[in-house]
Amino acid sequence: MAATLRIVNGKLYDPINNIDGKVQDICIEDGRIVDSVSDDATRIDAQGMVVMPGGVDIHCHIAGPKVNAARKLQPEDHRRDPHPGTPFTRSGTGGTVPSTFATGYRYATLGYTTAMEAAVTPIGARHTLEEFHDTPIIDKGFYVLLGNNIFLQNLLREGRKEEFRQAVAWWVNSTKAYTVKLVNPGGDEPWKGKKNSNVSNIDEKFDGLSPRQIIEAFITTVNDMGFPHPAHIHCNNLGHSGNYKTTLETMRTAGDQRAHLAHIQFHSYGGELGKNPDSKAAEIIEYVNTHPNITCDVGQVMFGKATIMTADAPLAYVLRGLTNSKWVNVDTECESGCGILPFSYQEHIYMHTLQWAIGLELFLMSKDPWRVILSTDHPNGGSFMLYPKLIKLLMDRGFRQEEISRVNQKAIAKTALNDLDREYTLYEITIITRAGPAKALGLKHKGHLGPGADADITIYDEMDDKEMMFNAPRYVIKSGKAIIANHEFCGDHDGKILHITPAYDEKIEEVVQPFFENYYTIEFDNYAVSDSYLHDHEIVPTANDR
Amino acid sequence: MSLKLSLHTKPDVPLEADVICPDKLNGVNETAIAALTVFHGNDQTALGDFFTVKGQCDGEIQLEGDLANVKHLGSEMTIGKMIIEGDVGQHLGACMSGGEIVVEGNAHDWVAPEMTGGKITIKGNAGHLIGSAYRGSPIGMQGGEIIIHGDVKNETGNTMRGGLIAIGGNTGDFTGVNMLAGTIIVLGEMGIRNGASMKRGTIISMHHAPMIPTFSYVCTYNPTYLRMYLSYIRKLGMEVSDEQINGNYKRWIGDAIELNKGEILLYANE
Amino acid sequence: MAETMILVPGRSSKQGTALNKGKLKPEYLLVTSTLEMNSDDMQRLGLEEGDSVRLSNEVGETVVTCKGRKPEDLPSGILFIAYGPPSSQLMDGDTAGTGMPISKNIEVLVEKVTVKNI
Amino acid sequence: MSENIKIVKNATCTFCGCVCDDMELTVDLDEKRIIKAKNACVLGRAWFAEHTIGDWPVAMIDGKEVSKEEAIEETAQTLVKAKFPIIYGLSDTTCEAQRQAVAISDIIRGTIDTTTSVCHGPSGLAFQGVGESTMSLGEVKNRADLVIYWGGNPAASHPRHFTRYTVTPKGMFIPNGRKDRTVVLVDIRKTPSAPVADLFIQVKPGKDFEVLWALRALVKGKNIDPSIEEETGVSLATLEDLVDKMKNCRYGVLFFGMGLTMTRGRHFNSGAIMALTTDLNEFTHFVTKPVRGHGNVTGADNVLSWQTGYPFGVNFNRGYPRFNPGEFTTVDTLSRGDADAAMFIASDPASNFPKVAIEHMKKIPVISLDTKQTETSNLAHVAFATSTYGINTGGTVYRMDDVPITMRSAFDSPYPDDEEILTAIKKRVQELVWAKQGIKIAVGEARVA
Repeated sequence: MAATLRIVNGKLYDPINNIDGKVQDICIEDGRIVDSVSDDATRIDAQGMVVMPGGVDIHCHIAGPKVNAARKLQPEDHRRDPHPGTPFTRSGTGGTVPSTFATGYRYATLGYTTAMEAAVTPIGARHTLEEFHDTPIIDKGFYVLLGNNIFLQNLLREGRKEEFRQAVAWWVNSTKAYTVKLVNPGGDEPWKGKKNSNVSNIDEKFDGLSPRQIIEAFITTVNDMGFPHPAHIHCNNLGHSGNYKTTLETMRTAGDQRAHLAHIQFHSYGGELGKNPDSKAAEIIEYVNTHPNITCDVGQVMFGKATIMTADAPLAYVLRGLTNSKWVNVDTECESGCGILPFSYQEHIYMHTLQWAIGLELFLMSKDPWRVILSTDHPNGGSFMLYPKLIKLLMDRGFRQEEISRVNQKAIAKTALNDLDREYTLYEITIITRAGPAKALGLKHKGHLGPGADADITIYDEMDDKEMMFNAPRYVIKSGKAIIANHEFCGDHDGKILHITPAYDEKIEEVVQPFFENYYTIEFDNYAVSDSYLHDHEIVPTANDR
Repeated sequence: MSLKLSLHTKPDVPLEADVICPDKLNGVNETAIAALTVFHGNDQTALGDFFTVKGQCDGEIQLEGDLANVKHLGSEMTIGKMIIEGDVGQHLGACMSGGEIVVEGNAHDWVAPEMTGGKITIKGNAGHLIGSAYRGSPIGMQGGEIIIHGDVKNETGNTMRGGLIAIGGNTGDFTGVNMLAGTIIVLGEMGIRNGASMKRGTIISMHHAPMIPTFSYVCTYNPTYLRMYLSYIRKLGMEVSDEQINGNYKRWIGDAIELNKGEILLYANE
Repeated sequence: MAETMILVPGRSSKQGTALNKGKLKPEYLLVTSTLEMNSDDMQRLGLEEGDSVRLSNEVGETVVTCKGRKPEDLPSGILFIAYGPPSSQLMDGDTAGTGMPISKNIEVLVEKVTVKNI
Repeated sequence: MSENIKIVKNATCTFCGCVCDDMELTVDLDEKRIIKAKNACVLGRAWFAEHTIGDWPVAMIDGKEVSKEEAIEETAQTLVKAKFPIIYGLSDTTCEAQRQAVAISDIIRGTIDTTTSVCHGPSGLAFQGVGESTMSLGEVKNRADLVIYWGGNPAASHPRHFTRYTVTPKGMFIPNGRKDRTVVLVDIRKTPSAPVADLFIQVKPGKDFEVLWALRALVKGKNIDPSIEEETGVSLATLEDLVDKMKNCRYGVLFFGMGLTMTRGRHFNSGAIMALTTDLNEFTHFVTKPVRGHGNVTGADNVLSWQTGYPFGVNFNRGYPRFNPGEFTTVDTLSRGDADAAMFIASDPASNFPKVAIEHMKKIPVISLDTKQTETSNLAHVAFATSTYGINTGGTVYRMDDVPITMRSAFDSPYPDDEEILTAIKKRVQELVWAKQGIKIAVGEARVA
């Protein structure tokens, strides 16, 4: 494929540039979209087709130690879903936790070209980057887990705010991360050190420090340092009845500072702890609607197989008690941990239907698609391979009604789903799958088709059945190179690592190092990940870099 | 008229022939059958390179030759009958849900793993993991019958949830391990650690067997329902005596670590 | 005189250091062909330190040199040897659907070799 | 000793799965050898001292010296011609080399397996059955007040396991180190590891499963008959005391070795340990970990898992990965006579596999890559001599607890490293396979080129 390309006759959906279905050419040169190319550029005729920026997944679990543990755990899931190679591409296995190659290729077959791994322990960063190197096509980055980092918590306890800020920046640099991730902040120590207990509310102090203090410190620090994407927060009490109060309190803690709330569907439950929940989607989305500083992704549940895979280890243990399935827990020294178990969402089960319905309520009651982003928290709510079906649920009210009629009606009765007539437009879908996440991530070259943008482009045949349409793009172009043409792989691409390098004072290493020598089992000098693991990469500037 | 497949060339390396299955061959003519794909190791080749094809499949396939290195025969089978004169390789009748397979010789490991229905008879011996789950799967055999006249090895009926496995000879270790439900009858002797982790289901043996510490002896009794099973397998040609049919059995229950609702019945008049 | 005993091949630190010199070097060959045996058992079998013994089972046989261990360190009826070519001779290839051959707790017949093999 | 001395700090020892990364190596650059390895254990000292530059050829075919290129060509031709080629070993090389090896298997539609299958492969199977509560080693250092070793002898196989990670170190919640911990050793004989333990429990050979099962029952409050002592050699009182210790500790860990995986019961023995650990989490925080042998066997598990979805014993005959231990694992593919060509990387199956497997190896073309001459390289059709990971190369290795570490090279070797040889083989087999299939693809278009 030549370095120059012209896509003609396609209907463009490019919300960042306010283009809603207009037929217009796109010109590509050296991996970017440009104003014009010479007449001898290769042409793709997109007559009758829809042209969109490549999809951007803001929250998924696709690489790193916990993902690989989940792969090892489930040969039965892989056996049923082999991913054969082609002359251009490597083979692999699918299922809810695909192998690295299958992950990259399968994202491409949906028209997605960027995905962010949402939870990586710092000590697992090197592993994650190794897997990224074997995850083709897509550009990718990860969020580093710092919310339960013992050293950082000690600094907060001692009120050493400036050192905290420097240490956060050091850790982000040392791991090549994209932003900071908090998961059940403050919950690790009760889990590991207090015989498997957990924090139960945002103001419960453990050793003098509450989740709220941790959340506030990270939100503020990340905003001060101008990270392109704010602190990415998995709230306390995930999955528990009545947790919507925690979620609201977490959002209030942000004040008017930017914060991203992950998979809010799992955090929008009313009712009493220990009893069946009801929906508080309206309360949660109302707060989001009225607070432009907040972005979120939904974490939609889709019926069928899933894999629970979370740094929220106590939650995984609770679920293990419900399913009695094989269960993995991994404690990571000084930093975090994770829990993994196979899971299945079933239509007849009240809780599962309620979760499914709450996700849809959140989408359908959202007033600002730019800030309520499509995700399934892959593979926790279901595989990313179910995005096309989710899109159809949002775009096609008739289909939605059919699906509603098949599920647990008691759960549906606890939601407003039957009253929600809204159908997403293609323009809005483009926002929640492309433009919105790119904007929330601060990726200025992604999520749009204007000159200067990365030439990550998906071309779909326009079809009435939106699931079919989004399942099989006719062309996928990554960095200006055709990867899929006429539904078949015609090339390969490594994709690049997206990361940030916030400035920090190197003196902070002298503060961190003694802690390492006492409490880590890896040498301080061997801890930071070297640039050799980056391969092709892009440093996304922070506001302070600019 | 039935279809006859005779092995004319012995494979050098394992031959995967999951295409040999009534579902896939019914009504297909000789030339077309000979052209169907088999995998000789990594070499994608034609069935006719190894088999002489005669006749047409109207629900029945006869196979002959040394098929000890031919795998996946009758995989996913739902209907019809396969008669195999000789030994057969791994994964015979894997995941089958219907139909019948008869093997005159011996079978290898993984006979009918994750089977949900149908019937397999092996006149000789078979290997490990008969009627079991594949690694990682939460459920093994769910229905159907596996009748083996000879001996088998370890993990017979691993994670079985339904159906009948009858073994004429001895079994190896961990017979009925992780069993969820279903019935295993062993006319010979069992190895060690039988029924470990079993939740429900019944394991019957005509001999004394070592018990793991989490099984407890309940009583010696004369289970009437057992007569039906034993008479049935005698009808299939297995050596069951009147004494065994009418006899007393020691009843052990376990695994106490799990639900303690599984049972192991050992013939008491031995 | 012959007796059936349980052979436990395993790792030893001596083996570990010898390994680094090279597996074809005399040190390694010596370590992997030295059999540790309960000293009471040795006495009963009429064995002395450095005697050759033949270990055999239905898989194969091997001749190794024996070395005594105090009864409190090595129970009667148990033999220890560092993994290596001699122990391989006694391992069965059936892995029972696991990939792992039974490599420890191998039942072997132990007999003194009266005529030394040259 | 020459004047040309270099000190390498924080180097990594890859002799065993401890993968200690605190070595201080004194390197004589003229003599190309490590003359001192500060912080190393007895095994580590031998590892660093003995990996000097050898005098055998880089490549040999049938025992005759050939150029590297000729050997690569012969290897590629052999592998592409085979219908059931197997690749095995990989536990003593870098992840970077392992990635190339998996790629070769994918391209030639072969089978790839690692030494895991004859080490903790059964624990991998058990993991797939019951899962596992586990940890990084630092959690043991910082938190564990009860440390149990079962069926392993770290004093001989992993000398620094006790001192660096599990028994003696002081940790965050273990301020007094050894004094704050209770250490238990369970084995069939009093091994050199026994003196470190507060409590040694001797089990009759082959009765580990019964003992573990009895412990599980006691943890769950079920009765166990006192006859357990006669069967297993361990009294009910001893078991009850151990259960009491386990339930009442703050953070407990069960390490286990090949005394479980290599004996009758195999994966069910490992599974019993994992299930016991899970059971104990009803009462307190409990974790478990197989003690892995080779320096990067854990990396091999990881690389295979991320590239194929399966940790070992992976077959690509049908153009995609399949997993079935007992079918695609190396002892089986050799013992049954399935394999018609084999490439062994950084391992020596000809000296420790079952006899029947070794006999088959002698009948088929074998390719070997190793740093030293071995029984395997002796019988190989093509033998490559390669440099030593962690001594002559950098690259990534995974500690037994899945923590990845970047190695530091001490001195250059005239021998190529495994990654270089494997990358060249990969490129050539890809060309040959495409030629065979009549596919024309420009280099750079496809990932594998």
